[in-house]
Amino acid sequence: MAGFDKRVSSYKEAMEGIESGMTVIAGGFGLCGIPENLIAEIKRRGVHDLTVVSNNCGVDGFGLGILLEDRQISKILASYVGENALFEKQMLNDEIEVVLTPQGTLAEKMRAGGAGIPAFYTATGYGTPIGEGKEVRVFNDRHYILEEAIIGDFAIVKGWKADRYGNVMYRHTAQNFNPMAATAGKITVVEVEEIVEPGELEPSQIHTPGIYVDRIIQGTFEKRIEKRTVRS
Amino acid sequence: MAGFDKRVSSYKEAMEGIESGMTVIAGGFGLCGIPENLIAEIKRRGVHDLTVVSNNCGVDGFGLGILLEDRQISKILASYVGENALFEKQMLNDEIEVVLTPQGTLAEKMRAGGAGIPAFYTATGYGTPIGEGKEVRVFNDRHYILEEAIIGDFAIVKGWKADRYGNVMYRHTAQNFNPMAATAGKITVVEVEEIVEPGELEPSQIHTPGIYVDRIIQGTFEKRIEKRTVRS
Amino acid sequence: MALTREQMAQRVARELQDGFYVNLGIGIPTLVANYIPDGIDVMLQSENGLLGMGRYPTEEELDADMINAGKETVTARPGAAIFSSAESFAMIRGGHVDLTVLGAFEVDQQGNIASWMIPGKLIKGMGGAMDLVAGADNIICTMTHASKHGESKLLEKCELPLTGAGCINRVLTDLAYLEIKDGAFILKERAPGVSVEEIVEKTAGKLIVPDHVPEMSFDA
Amino acid sequence: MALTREQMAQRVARELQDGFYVNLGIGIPTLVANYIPDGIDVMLQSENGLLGMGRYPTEEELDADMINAGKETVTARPGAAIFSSAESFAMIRGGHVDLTVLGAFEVDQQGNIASWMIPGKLIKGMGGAMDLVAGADNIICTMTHASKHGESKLLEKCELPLTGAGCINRVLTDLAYLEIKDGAFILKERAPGVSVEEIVEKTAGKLIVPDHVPEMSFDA
Repeated sequence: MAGFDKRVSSYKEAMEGIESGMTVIAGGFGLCGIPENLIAEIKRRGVHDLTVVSNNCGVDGFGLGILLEDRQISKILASYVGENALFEKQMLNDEIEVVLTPQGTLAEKMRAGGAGIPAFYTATGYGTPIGEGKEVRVFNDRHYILEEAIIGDFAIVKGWKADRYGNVMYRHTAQNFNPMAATAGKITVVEVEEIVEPGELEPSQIHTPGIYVDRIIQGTFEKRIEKRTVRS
Repeated sequence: MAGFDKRVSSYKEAMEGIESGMTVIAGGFGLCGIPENLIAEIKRRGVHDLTVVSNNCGVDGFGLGILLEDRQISKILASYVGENALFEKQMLNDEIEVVLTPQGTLAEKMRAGGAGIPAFYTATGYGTPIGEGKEVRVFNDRHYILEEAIIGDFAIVKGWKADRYGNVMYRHTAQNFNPMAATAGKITVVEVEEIVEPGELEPSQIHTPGIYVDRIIQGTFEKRIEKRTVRS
Repeated sequence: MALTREQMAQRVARELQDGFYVNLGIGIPTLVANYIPDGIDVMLQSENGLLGMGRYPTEEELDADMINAGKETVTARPGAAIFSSAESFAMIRGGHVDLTVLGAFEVDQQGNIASWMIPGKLIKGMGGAMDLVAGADNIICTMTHASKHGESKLLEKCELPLTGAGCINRVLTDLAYLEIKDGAFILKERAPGVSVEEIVEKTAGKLIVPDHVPEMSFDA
Repeated sequence: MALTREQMAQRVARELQDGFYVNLGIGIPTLVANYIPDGIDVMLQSENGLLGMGRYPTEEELDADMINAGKETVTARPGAAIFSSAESFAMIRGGHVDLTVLGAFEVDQQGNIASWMIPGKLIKGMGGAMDLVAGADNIICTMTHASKHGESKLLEKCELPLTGAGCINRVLTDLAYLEIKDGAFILKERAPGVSVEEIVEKTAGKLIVPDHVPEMSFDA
């Protein structure tokens, strides 16, 4: 039935509705498991003043890095922003606001956003600059800080296989932040390598149930490797 | 190597160290996916004054219900305690303390316990008796209450397949509370239907990574059905 | 004539929309699945960890490891997903379920609902009901309009311990379909042959009666 | 002689125990994997979502979808598990990792660590380091004892922005192995040929020197 067929046939359609000023949550770790083509579509559209939530910001010329070229990102929440000279330049020139966020806290903020948990306590960052200005509370003689959930106007996700209902499986460590990102978008768009028939994915092995997903598109991927290490 | 071989050869060994007064977190929903034999071993040992954390308390004569017969449970956190006459009698006679906990809050308390999140906010229970005495806080114009994590001295879990490293997969809806319970025990014991060789379980399809698991035992299960409904 | 349980389920089913993810509580809500209109596909979420609940199993399909939140043996439809209780309530708490249908003992004009406890009488627990009413924007409550003794269950203020505060916006009783808005029940439809007067009489809370209150109709 | 990077990794590896789940940070900690003692099996956790990290791949095994937290292509050993970042940090934050080894710019006698930021110079971010130091009970910090200019990195109080407060209990430098306890560094071992005097001189924080400080020994 039409109601659960979430396939779209073009990347233009996949990112329909994205506007300047919006918050976009992106899956991926480094260049692994990143929604390459959805990012490219955001670049094509030229929307700007975006707040991006992602563990990293790609590299010069690939991944989220390409959104820096035309200064489409005004603010980013990330845990690690090395490997990107243009980024560093924009940051030092105050052209981009960077909210450095511990990696586990970032993952948990996305999960909380999707799960209707507005805030949670964590020991991560207590006593550091990350904890400054945040509520501190003691549970069982340990100090914790309060961290709030994140929700995005859009979440962009890279999956491996999906069915048209939006059930998604991820491949190897390309899973990373993608499942949490998928839950935390008001509109969640997933691009995958293969769309299969409903019933082909074993129900207990689906990583992202379709209820979180609004649009699915099948694409082709460069899958650039950041640090190619092989055994001699 | 010995270090990651978590198999034990008897149920006696599986529950070694359990003592009166301890907190036990149990997986299962109704009679589905319950650690039948680990519960039976707790009964055999006769430990008492247990605090049990579980969505339900079994039925008369099966599941956690058998621990009521010799009054081994002094306190229980559960979301639903119907289907059990002996339980109701002990509750009405104040022989057992019952902390009724919303099902989603119970699941999240276990997850939080395992994940090092000491407390989280939820809208569930706000304005009801469950919220009484708990901190209320407003985020984005909505009221939430503060709920704290749960950790057990033991967690008892029912899986389907596991390897000796303690990686576990669950079958169908017998998954339910088991993955969260597995993370929240100081000692986590998992009984399964089959132990396979390391490498036989696809890494991305493991529901409970072995790092959470201390002991694994293979057993046989009655799998009693609570409400047998068939299509005519 | 007051609606039968089947008619109540049938009326609720008209609120379903194509593509809805729906959680149906125990009792009358469960029956709604039998009346899904033609051309409409809904995906049933069962809070024990199943999205895409299918029909009851045949004898051959019967599996102790495949149950719904009512602990009945069920099947999964093609394209179903199965997950943990934490994931299931992440969906519910996070507002991803489009419609929740559940029963109640009482509802009041502020949208409060009491459904889980009658002090001194019944203390079985709330199960997932508190999470469901706190997580959903779109809830239909099904119940009889009054008790067997004729006491209204649509109150100014709930007397029993609450399941959720200010969360119910629609009620279907055996006598009427009502919305709750700005501190009042609004009478939208009445059961066939049931007079507005009877509904007024059996509604203890503030009731707004529009000029015209259409009668529900059911196929034979 | 100060320890080489390889010797530092070798010394840290002696702290491994059979059955340990271990997270190794980038740099020297990564090298520890090359010196796991015979008869000891450890499982490496990589915070991007891999438990049971294996060797680097052959050309044939190379897979862009299989990397570690340092973004290097790796393999998974038999019995590995792969999961989301939220699950990975649930493990870390929940204290399930037995040992964490990571580098630092500075450590102080209160167990504070600074490793992620040099104001005005380096702002790459903390990655998973803040979660790792907050989540683990058992952390070994590896670093050179002093900067190239001879300034001590074992301080009374860290000067750089902290990664974590009061969380480090062991430090291995190129000169010494030390414990941190009750507001002081305790000198446990010295590098071969390095005098206690040199260590004292290069330690700015409070240092407790026992009567006997054994010298580390390394196989050729």
